[in-house]
Formats: sequence, C-alpha cells, structure tokens
Amino acid sequence: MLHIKCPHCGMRSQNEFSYGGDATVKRPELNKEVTDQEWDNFVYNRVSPRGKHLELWQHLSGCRQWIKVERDTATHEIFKTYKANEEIA
Amino acid sequence: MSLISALNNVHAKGQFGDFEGKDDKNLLSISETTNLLILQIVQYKSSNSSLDNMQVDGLNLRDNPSLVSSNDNTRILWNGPRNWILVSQKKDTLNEIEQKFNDNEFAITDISHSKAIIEIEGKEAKEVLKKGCPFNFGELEKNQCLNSTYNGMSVTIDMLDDDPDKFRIFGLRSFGESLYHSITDASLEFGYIAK
Amino acid sequence: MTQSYRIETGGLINRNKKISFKFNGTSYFGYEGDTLASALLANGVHLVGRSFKYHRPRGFFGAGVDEPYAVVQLYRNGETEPNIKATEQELFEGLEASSVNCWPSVNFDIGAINNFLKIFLPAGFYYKTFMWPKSFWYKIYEPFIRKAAGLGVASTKHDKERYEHKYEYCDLLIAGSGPSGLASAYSAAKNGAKVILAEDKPRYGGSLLTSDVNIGNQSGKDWADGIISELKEMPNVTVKNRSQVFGYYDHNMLVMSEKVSDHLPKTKKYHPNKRLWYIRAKEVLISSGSIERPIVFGNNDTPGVMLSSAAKEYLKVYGVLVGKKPLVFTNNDSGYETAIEFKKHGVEPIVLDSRSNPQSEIIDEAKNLGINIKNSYVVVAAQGYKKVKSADVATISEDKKTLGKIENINCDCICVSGFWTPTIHLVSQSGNKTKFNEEIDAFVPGVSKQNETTLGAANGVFTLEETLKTSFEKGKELSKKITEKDNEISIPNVVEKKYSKHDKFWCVPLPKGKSYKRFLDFQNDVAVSDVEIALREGYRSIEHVKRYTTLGMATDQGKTSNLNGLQLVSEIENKVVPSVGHTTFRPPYTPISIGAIVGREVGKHSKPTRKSPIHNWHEEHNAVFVDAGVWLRPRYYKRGNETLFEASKREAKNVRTNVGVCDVTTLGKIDVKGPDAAEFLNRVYTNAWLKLPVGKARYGVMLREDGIVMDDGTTTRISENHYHMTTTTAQAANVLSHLEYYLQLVWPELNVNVVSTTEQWAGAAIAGPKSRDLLQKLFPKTDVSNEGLPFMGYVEGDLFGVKARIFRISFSGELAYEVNVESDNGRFMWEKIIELGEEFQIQPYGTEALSTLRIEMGHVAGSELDGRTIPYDNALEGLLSKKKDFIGKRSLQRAAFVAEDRQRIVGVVPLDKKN
Amino acid sequence: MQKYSIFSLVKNALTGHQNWDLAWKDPNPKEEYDVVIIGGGGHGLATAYYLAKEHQITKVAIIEKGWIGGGNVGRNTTIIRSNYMHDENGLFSEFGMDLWRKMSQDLNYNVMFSPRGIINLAHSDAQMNAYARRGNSMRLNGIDAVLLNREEVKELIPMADFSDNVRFPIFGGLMQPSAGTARHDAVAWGYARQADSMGVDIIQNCEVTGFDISAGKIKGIRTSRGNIKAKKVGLCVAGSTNILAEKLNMTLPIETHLLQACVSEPVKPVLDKVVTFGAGHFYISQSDKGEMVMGGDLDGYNSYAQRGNLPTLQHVLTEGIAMMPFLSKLKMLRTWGGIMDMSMDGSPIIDKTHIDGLYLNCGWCYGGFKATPASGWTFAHTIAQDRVHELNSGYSLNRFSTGHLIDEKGLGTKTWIS
Repeated sequence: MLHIKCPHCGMRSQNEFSYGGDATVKRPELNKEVTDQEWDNFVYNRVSPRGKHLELWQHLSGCRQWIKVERDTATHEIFKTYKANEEIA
Repeated sequence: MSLISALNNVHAKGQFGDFEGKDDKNLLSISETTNLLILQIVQYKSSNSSLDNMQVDGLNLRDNPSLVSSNDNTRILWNGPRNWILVSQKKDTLNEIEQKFNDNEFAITDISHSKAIIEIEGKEAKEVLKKGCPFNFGELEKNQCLNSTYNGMSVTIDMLDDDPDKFRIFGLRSFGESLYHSITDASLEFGYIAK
Repeated sequence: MTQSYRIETGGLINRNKKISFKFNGTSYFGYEGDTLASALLANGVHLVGRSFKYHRPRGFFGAGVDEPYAVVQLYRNGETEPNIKATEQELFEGLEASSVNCWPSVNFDIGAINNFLKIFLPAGFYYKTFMWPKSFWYKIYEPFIRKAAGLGVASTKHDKERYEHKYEYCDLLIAGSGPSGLASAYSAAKNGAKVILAEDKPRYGGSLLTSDVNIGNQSGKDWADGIISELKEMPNVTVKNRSQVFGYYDHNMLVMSEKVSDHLPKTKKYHPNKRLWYIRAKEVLISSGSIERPIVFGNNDTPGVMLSSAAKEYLKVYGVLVGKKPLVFTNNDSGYETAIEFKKHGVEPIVLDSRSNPQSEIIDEAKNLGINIKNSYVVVAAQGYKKVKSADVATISEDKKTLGKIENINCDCICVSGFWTPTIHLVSQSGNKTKFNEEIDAFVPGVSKQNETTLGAANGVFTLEETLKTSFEKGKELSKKITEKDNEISIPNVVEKKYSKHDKFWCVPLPKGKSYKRFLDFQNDVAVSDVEIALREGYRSIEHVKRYTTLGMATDQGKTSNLNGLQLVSEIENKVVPSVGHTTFRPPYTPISIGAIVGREVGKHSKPTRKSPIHNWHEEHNAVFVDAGVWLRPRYYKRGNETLFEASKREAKNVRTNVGVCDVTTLGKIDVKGPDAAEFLNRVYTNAWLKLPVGKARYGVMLREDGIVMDDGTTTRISENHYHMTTTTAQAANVLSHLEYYLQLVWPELNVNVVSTTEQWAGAAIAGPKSRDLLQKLFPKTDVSNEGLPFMGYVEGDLFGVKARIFRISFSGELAYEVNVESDNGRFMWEKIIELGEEFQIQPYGTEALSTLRIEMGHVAGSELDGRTIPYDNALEGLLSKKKDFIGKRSLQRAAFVAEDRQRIVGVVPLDKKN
Repeated sequence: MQKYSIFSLVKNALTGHQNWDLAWKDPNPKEEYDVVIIGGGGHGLATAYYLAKEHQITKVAIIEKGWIGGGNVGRNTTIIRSNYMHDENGLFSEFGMDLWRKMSQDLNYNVMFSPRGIINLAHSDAQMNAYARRGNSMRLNGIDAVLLNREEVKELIPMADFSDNVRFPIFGGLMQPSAGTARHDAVAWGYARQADSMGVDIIQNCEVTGFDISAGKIKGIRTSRGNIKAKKVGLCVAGSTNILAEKLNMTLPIETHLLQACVSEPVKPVLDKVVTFGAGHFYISQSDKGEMVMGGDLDGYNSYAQRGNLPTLQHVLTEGIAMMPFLSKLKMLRTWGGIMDMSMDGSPIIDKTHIDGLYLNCGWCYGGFKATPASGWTFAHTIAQDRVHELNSGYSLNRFSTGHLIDEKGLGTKTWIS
C-alpha cells in the first residue's frame, strides 16, 4: 500500500486516495477548435511510461483535493507531490 | 414532530463484549452524539477577507492542517485548504455566520443532518480506531482532527481529550449503522459500555 | 503410558502439564509447549502423510516453517482446517489431526501405486499424454487426476472464527527474535525508538534456544530471556510472538500475521483467531536467520531423514529423540553439534562428513566425546519404506564424483546438514536484488531498496560475536537517526566455538546401476531426474524448470529445495549459480489464512450498508429490499402472498390512478454554491444554464469527455449563488469527484464550492393524479396550485413545524412532487404523507414500480445510462446545446456517433395497447 | 518431430527418459526474416504457429526479451470463455473456443482444456436483466448461454453463500457451459514446440532496443543481440506495449496496469466450475492440482511492478469470502501481479499501423489468455495478408477516433477502475 504525502494533509495511506490517471494530458480550452488528433490525445492516448509518471490522485477520504504525484511506475517510489495547480519542478 | 437521530435504531445501552471481571471505570464507553449544528465553511479563491477578522463564537478560522479551534460550545475542524467543519452546540451560530459571511466570498452549507456521530472514550480508544483506520494515531494529539476511512467508510475524527483518550467520530449518516457496527465490533475484545 | 523417545529431563516444555491429543484416531499425550510434530516424535510416530504425486510415505523433515512434509488435517473446536504444518502447530488439549492425501489410510495408501509407476510419470508427463480420445481429458482423465491431487480437505462450512486487522506505525520493525533481533531491538529501544519485535515461533530467542554459547557469563538462552523480559517492560516496545512478518510491500509497509488463538483449544469469546498487522515502519531490521539445507541422496524422502538442526531442536527444545541410532550426514560443522547433543543424552551417533580432514574446536569436542566420525563419507541412499532402517554409505573421492564400495549401516534416522541458507524472502520482496555469496553457496542481500537492513545469519553472518556486535550497533545507529538519542550500550562478551569451512557439496552421485530417486522438492516429488529431463527437453530458464517440474511450488515454497535445484541446473548447464538466477521471492513467506487477510469485513458486513432515515418504516411495512450500490432501497412492499410482479404492478397502477410515495433519499444531492455556479453548471451540463431563475428546476444531462452520458438529474436554483443538484443513486460519488476535478484542476478560476448533501435531506417523491391534493393537505399554508407551484417549480414549505423543500419534478411522467426535509425528520415526513394520503388511497411504491413507470413514459431508466450510450441513444439529443461548449461535446462529432444507422434505445408498445 | 503419446512415454521410460528431443531449439538470430514477432508470450507464439501453419510463412522469428511464456500467459487465472455481449467480442471469442477445443490434438501437447462451465453470479434484478440481455446476445451469436435462477445456482455451487448472513444475496446467474480453463504454461510451450518444428526461430533473452523504419516502411529491428532485418514486424508484447510504442514515437490508447491474483494451498476437489462474483470483481476456479485460483482487481494505478500487493488482494479475497465463505479457512499460498495492457474501451487492438509492415496486437486488458488462439490466428492473417480478417475488423486502432468503441463494461477511459 502506497504512502502518499498529501501536500495539504501530510503523509497518508493510499486507501484514503483515489487515482485519477495521467496528469500531463491537458484539456483543450473550451470553445477552442481542436483537431481530431489533439482531441484523441486528450481523451485516449497515453504515454504510460515505465519509470517517472506524473499522475493525479484525489485525497478522497481526506481533504478531497486533487493532487499531482510524481511516481515511478516500476518501483512505486514517490519523488514529489504537488497541489492541483502548483508549478511542476 | 419527532426527531430520529442517525443511530437511534442501533445504539442500545448496556455492557457488551468481554467486560466481565473488568472495572466499569476502565471500560471503553461508546455513545451517540446528537443535535449538533454542523456547518461546512469554505472560502472561495477570490475572497479577499482576512481570516483574522472572521470569528465564529469567538473562534478564528485558521488554515492549519489538523487543527481544531475550540471553546466549550464550538469546535472548528480544519477540513481542507480554506475549508472547515464547524461543530457547535449553539444552534444560533448559524445566524451569526450567515450575517457575518458574505455569500460571494464564503460557502456555508448546513450538514447537521448528514452525520452519524459516535463518541468513544477510554484508554483502548486508539486501539479500536487502529482496527479500521490507516491513520498514524501515534501522531494525533488532543484538539487535532483528521479525515480518513474506517473499514472503507469515510470518517472525520476529532480528538476531544487525551486523559483518557476521547474521540468524536463523524461518519456519513447513511453509513451510520455500518460504522456503529464496525466500531462496536472492534471494541468487543476490550468490553465496552454503551451510554 | 510412557513416551519412548522423550528424554528424562531437559527441554523447554512444561512436564507438569500433560496434554492428550489424537492422531489418525489414536490417542497420545504430549506436554505443554510441544508442537504436534514433537509430540508425535516423542511417541515414536514418524509416518504422517503421503507425498503429492507418488504417494510416498512422509515423515518430519524440519521443525518449523520450512517443513515440506508433515502437513495434516486439523480438527479444533468442531471445525476442521486443511494443510496445517505439524511442526508449527502447538499442542492443545483435545487436538485431533489426521494425515492428508492418502486413502484408505496413511499406512496403506492405494495411491502409492503411483510410486511403482513412477518411471512413467516423470516431470511433465501429463503434457505428453491423456490426449486421446479427445473427449476423455475432461470426462475421464481430468477428474481422476483432480481426485488424486490436492492435500487436505476444505470444510464448506461457514467459518465461525473472528479475524481482524490493525494498522500500526513504528520507528523500527524487527523481524525475528534471534540474537540479531534481540540485540538490535535492545539498543534501539534504549534510544527511545518505538520498536516492534516480531517472532513467528511461540518462544523468543531463535538460534539461542538450541546453540551452545555463552553471552556475558550467561547461557545464550538465559541472556535472551533477560533481554526479552526487559523489552516487555518498556513502554516504547511491542514484543509479539506467534507473529510472522510475511510480506514486505511498497513504502516500507510490512504485514504481520499474529496467531492469537491457534494454540488454544478454542478461541476466547469476542477475541480474534488471528490478527493481521499492517505495519508502516521507518526502518526495518530483518533478522530472520537461516534455514539449514539438505544434502541430496537416494531415497532422501524416507521418514526418518531430517535436517540435523531439526533433530537438535527436537532434543534441546522438546526433549525428544528423533531416533536412537542416528546417523549424522554433514558437509560442515553444524552436524557435529547435533551429534554431540545425541551423545550427551546417551545415544551413540555416527557422523559421516563429506570432508576429508576437517578440523575445528567442535570436531575436537566430538572426537573427545568418542563419537564415531567417518570422513570422506556420504550417505548414498536411505533404506526402509515407511521409516529409515539403514543407510547405504560409501566413501567419496575428493572431486565428489566417485563413490567407493557401498556399505550398509544400521540406523533409525539420518540427520542431514548441507550448510545454511540465509532467509532473504523479506529482503527480496522489498526490491533488494540479492547477490550470490560463493563463501556460503547461497544468496545474501545486496543493496537495500527500501529502508531495510539485514542482520546476522539472514545476512550470511554465522558467528555470534559478529552478529551481536553489528546488531547492537545497527539498532543504535538507526534509532539515533530517528530519536536523536545516543545511549551507550556495552556489548557483552561471547563464548562460541569456531567453525571450519563447509564443503561445497550438495548432491551425492548415483552409484552405477542404481536408480534411486534423489529428491529436491519433497512435497511435490521433484527429483534430480526430473530436473534433468526438463533441461534435456530445453526448459532451461530457471522459471521454466520450476514450472515444468513444479520444483519449489509446494506449500513450503521451496524453502529447503530451491537452492539445491539451482545448484543442479547450474551444474548441468555448466553455468555459475548467479547467472542461473533464482525465481522470485513473493509474499507471503508462508501460506497465510485467507480469513486473516480479509479481517472483519465478512458476512453481512463484507461491505458497508447505506440506509435512508426512513429505512425502518419500510422494514416495518414488509418492504423487500434491493441493493442499489451499497444502499438498500425498497424494491416493493409485499402484501400477502404477492409476487414481485404482482406487487409492483399494483404499486404502479396506484400511482397512475391515485397517488404513490417513493423514498428517494438515496438520490445524490450536491450543493453547488458560489458566484460562478451558473457558469460552472453551464459547462458541466449539455444544455443551457445561465438563465435559470431562482426557484426553478431544470433537467440536465452530463457527459464524460468521451461523449458518453455520465449522469442525469434535476438541478434547482435555490438562491442567486446556490444550486441544489441531484444525481442518480449510482453515480452520486463519481459526479462529486468529477465536479471537483474540473473546479480544482481544469477551471480553478471559477469560484464555486461543491459539497454532498445527500445525507442532509430525506426525500419523498409523491406522484399520481391526486398528488396535488395530498400536497395541499401537507402544506396547507403553501400555494401548491399549478400557478403557485408550476412544473419545475420550487418552494419552501412548512410541514407541520418542519421546514421542507418542495420541488415539482417528476420521475415517472405523472403529476408529481418531491419533498425534502432534514434527515432527522425523515420518518416524521413519511408518516405524515402516509397518514394524510390515506384518503387518497396512497400506497408506497418501490424501485420496481418506479422503473415500470419510467419505462412506460419513455423516461431514461438507470440501466440505459450504462456507460455506453450517447445522448442520441437515449433520445436526449434535444438537450444538446449548439451554442455553447460543454464537457464531452467535442467527442460527439465522431463518425460513429453521428452515423445514420446508429442503434438507439426505443420504447415498445403492444399493438392492442391493452397490456 | 517426436510425437507425444502414451506409447512414446512408455518407450522413453524404458530408456530412462534419456531420448526426449528438445521441445524447442535455442537458435541465434539470423540476419533476416520474412516476419519478426516481438514477444514470446502466448499471443506471439500462437501468431508464429498460425503464420507457419495457415499461411506457410516459416521464415519467422519470435524475439523474446526474457524467456518464452514468462509474461501473462504464465501468470493468469486460466479462464477461457466467450460470454460477451458485443458482437465483435462474442464472435471473435467463440471462434477461439473452437480452436481451444482441438488445441491439445493440434499441438500434440496436452493443454488440459477443461470445459467445466463458468457462472457469473447476479445479485440484483438489474444484474439479472443485464445478464438476460447478454445471454440473448450470446445465443444470437451461436454461443451457449443459460440463465440460472437462485435454486439452479445452488444446485451447481452449493458452497456459495445461500445463508441469511449475506451482504449480497445471490439472485441467479448466467452460465456458459462450454467455458472453462486450460493449463496456461502448456499453451505457451505447445505453441512454441510446434512453431519451432515448422521452422520458426524462438530467440530468447533478446531485447528489442529500436526499429529501423525508412520512408514509412519497416525495415527491421535493433536488438540486444544485433540488428535483424524483417519485411514485416508484429508487436505482441501486452504490458510492454507502451515501452515499445515510445521507441516508435507512437502514443496509444493503452495504459499499463497491474492485475492481482493468488492461489490457495491445494485441497481436494470441491469446486468444479469457474465462478465470478457479481457484486464486485472476483473470480475463482480450482486447478487440477487442487489450488483455488483467484483473481480480481487492478492495483488501480499505472504500474509495471510485477508483484503482489496485499491491500488489493485483501479486497479481492473479501469479495471471495462474501461469495464463498468457506474460503476463510484456506490459506493463501502464492500471489502475483501481471501487467496488463489496458485499452481505453476494454477491448483489444489487432490492426495494421501507419507504418507499412508494422502490425499491432495489444489492449487485451484482463482477457488475454482466453484469446490466445484467436488472437494468434487473426494476427497471423493480418500480417500474412496485410489486411485485417473479418473477425478482428472491429479491433481497429482508429476506432477511438471514429467512435466505434467496444466497451463491454461501460467504464470508458478510466482503465484503472476494474
């Protein structure tokens, strides 16, 4: 079970969180024309790397904040966690 | 009109579990807390109000994780960034808040009926909590609170006292009976008095 | 009755307390502190079971978790449990056990016919045959094989035991209470660290219980006892016996299984049988010791062949002689310790040492005691079927390839020592890539991956002096990092015997013309010849060998067989062991009770249940409930002998003709508040929301980004900045997270707060032609006329002193309203509705009638929003705004979504319109 | 090639089993092949076999970075079924069922296909309705499906929880009597042995490090054992798909996730059906060895860590006990995690790519094992003919762009929700 540092609440057990997938895909702005390819990249296409992965989690049974977690998908090591709109270092 | 509290149907008074041969004074006690005013207070991102000026029942809203500000009637639990749960025995606090807090800057939501509230007191209270909640209770002190899960149900736990340990556990009302079962089942080994 | 194999005095058992038990129907007795294995051995019982494939007789091989043989069916307090290791099961009064995998009895087992057919049943034989005729596999062969396989018998009764979990955090978790565990725990505890010390056996002390050493003028055992009692007194230390740390998971979380009650005749009421500890430790010290490994020789699975360390443990801990004419077969000095113990108790052992001229203190001691030692000697094969009767022995050449003339020595047990294998399971599970140590012919920990440190024998260190020194120091160093305290601890003097080098020898060659089976894996009957066949056929990777032969896949998971298997593969393949590599160590270290893994979430409580505040009323009125997610909702209210169909038809018809009431508390409710709430809803829903007036409700549909309908429901504008959103019961939690996702991540500029108010309100839907009449009775002070409360209107009302929210919305196409009151008043509201509705022939209706009504009216039913449909499929395309963008809109342009021939859900009406 | 039979077994027994041939050779890679299949798992091996058998293309190499059969074909819960609602999945899987039924004889290797039947339990009316709908779809596609009521389920699996002390009572179930299990390792080895005998090179311990592409056409691959030229390359690497896609500069509608499974200690036969829990994600069968083989959930976040995770297994086993309380008294012996190529609609992709001569086979989610023969067969056809077969025409890569999704579960792109 992962131990995730919620940037708001501190170190918490994984069972307080729910996963939200790849944090690097960015939703196209509203009302903006986007190509099929751009839209597919947002909705479907994922890099899913073996190694460093920036991903979303929600501290569901905690402060309910969505956070970003930089984690290694092979070792599960967590390098850093960020608030929802914090600059990614 | 007859109010029916969340645990009305399951909370039966008496002694339960492995209590025989143990001194009543040392037994865990479990009770339901009812009739509290519970509000969620959220400050919008665009709000310019300084929290120093925002007092409720003489207590300040403070954006400090796990902190509980309290007086005899009211406890304000940190619930997230710029997000608090106010728990008060003074029902008229609601009026005070609605007057003081501008609804363009703050969202005030009454959730008084949303919760099932269990109080557990005794030296094994932390042991009971550890049986279902993954939080590190070694770190928790009096007047601190947390949100977590207990046997898969979301809970808010407020540590009221530490001599002996006393906790108030808020669960969602609809889960109340399951949560009550979970807590009391975990207490059977120690024996408990339901008050 | 006397126990012919129990020595007069000695051992750690309580001779004042006799315990009677039964094995295969025969009554025996043992003493408090015995295991089932030691008690049986004390009674001279060596035959306990049959092997998996050939049904060969099986006895005891070890004395603990590594036991590959002695698996029994246990009966305790009216329940039965399969596959219990007799070496781990503590004796309790009234214990009953029987052999597994044999019929009709362990003594005469029909299945043993396989033993005579064994030349036809090599590794993987089943892949090569049983293919003709085609249908025979499933009809004939497979059922036969299934019956023959399996060990114990599973009871299909419901388990009455309680199990529970505990989440714990500590500074140092120490796995194993041998010398390294005790020393490190002690120095860490003295530094004020929060320590958990776990020991999987009932007794603390590990190797100190059986070794002949002195620590600080005390015997090893006394020193251990002293440390343990001191640790138990310290408030910052938790000491747990019968507790095995069996798995090392991510982020330094380890799991420990505590056997609370297995050693008792029955579990104490209200107490658990087992407790599973999820422990998050800052530092983990692995002091799990080592397991002696066997030397492979002919018929080495015969009962009476066992590890020399086990023989010593039976003697020193339990006061039991495993034989009276022992042969000790060793390639290192450990065997001598066992021989000396025998000798001290008046039994004459013979030692066969594969080494030609070993010299050490302990060998000198053995010689001085007059023990018969034969150097450059090996056991070629055990003789005897159900028990060792003698051993074929021979000299062996220096290169270990040539055997001398075979002699036969009378003996009743063969105690084998092939040196020691560090127990590195936890280390490996943590992610540590272990490395092969040539010195000890075994794998040892490499570089730590998590915060783990390995000490003592588990780290390949076999001298007590070094073990204690590093363990005291490590305990201190690691605790100092955490507590910043630095208590000086004096390291005691150690008296121990020096060992000489072991012989790199693990398998006795087959003498010419002999075809003895030389077993590697005792439970799965994997012999040297099986591995040879696998390699010959090209199954070369160690994983292929394992799978093809089933080596190491038995319930002991290869604790005594894996390394010898690797040696064999490396020898045949002409590779060094490290390049053969070992198969992965996966948790659990030993098989773990499924009940314990699950804990308290069983039966009615396997998942939490959600109930509405009106639930009890439903129960009192014969509601039959249905699960909606984890909510319980009334499906119908049964009258007399009605069936589901009859009842739901009655309820639906009553809504159509009179008035019905339905508990809709379970619908998700979300308060959406803030200056930007309207803009937010406009982005979330497919239709327009900017102009909804205060006091009005609107139906909305929200999509996922892939264009699929996520949820629908009405949202009401309560005040300028306040909306009351409803969702379906099933999607309530997902919708809230979905909204939070957009508010926090995508559109953080919006000033909106969302919070669930599902539990705040009890809801009743009042539907039917007479609903307005009823409503007027309920709210005499409120104008509920069509003008006062138009369709999709909202007003607040006073329900006999209770504040209520009244929505004119319909789930079923009828004239209908929804009334909400705060939950504590839920039942009051419901009873009022029923009471005042009586004159209008009101009936409560359940989900079944609700669905019927919805379908009849062509409204979207829950199962139509199944995560696969777009608005068009549900005839909701009219709700798609063309003017504005919204979540998922872009996806609706896709070819398949606009295709002419796209399938959609349609209503069906009977042609005669009668039914 | 040596033929396996009871006679060859007896004959070899009498010569001390000294004369068995290699099941497959261990050659060095040649300079060039007509087709290179990357991935020596079940699907890759089956593809090579059908290329040789059905299309007479034998200048084929299978490139495997570890050892064959070491991926998901060697770590799964061995269930074989075709109980799908959507036509694409139903027809494809049922074609596969036919291949399963004759596989042991075709391969001359006993894969122990055991059509013991699968029962999906239902715990609500809604679920019974959904099963009725699925069962009808199946029957329209020629697949056997039987809707069972509670009593009928009880008859077949009396050890399930029919007591009052149950959280999710059993309403009934949907059974596919012809579904079952097979011996997973044997499938890989059987395909490997036959493919090898027809001339396919099985190259193990050879890792693909890159691709040679020029003018939009594949020319070959680069490996840890040198460059290999190839006219056509088929990618068949399941959980490693994204790693190779990255080398091809492709992003795919695939995420890699970990699925947890475990077995109990072996016990005497007690359960002769495959059973799935309807109020969660749990499935169980009893192996011929006596072990209860149990599986269920994903870890719930992207992962390449092939290891068991206890909290996930706790969740799985909680549902196991909820369904069959007797499991409580058994012990969990072994656990493992398999990395899954989770596609964004839960269905696979077997298709050509924008690169000429490069073919893709991925997105199997949890359903890869049962698909082994049909996947190999259709992929071989797609490679050999350079066009998709009718059976895999629905499994196109561009269906995500066009919206022709095949989503059995309706979970959409949240692949981590199992």
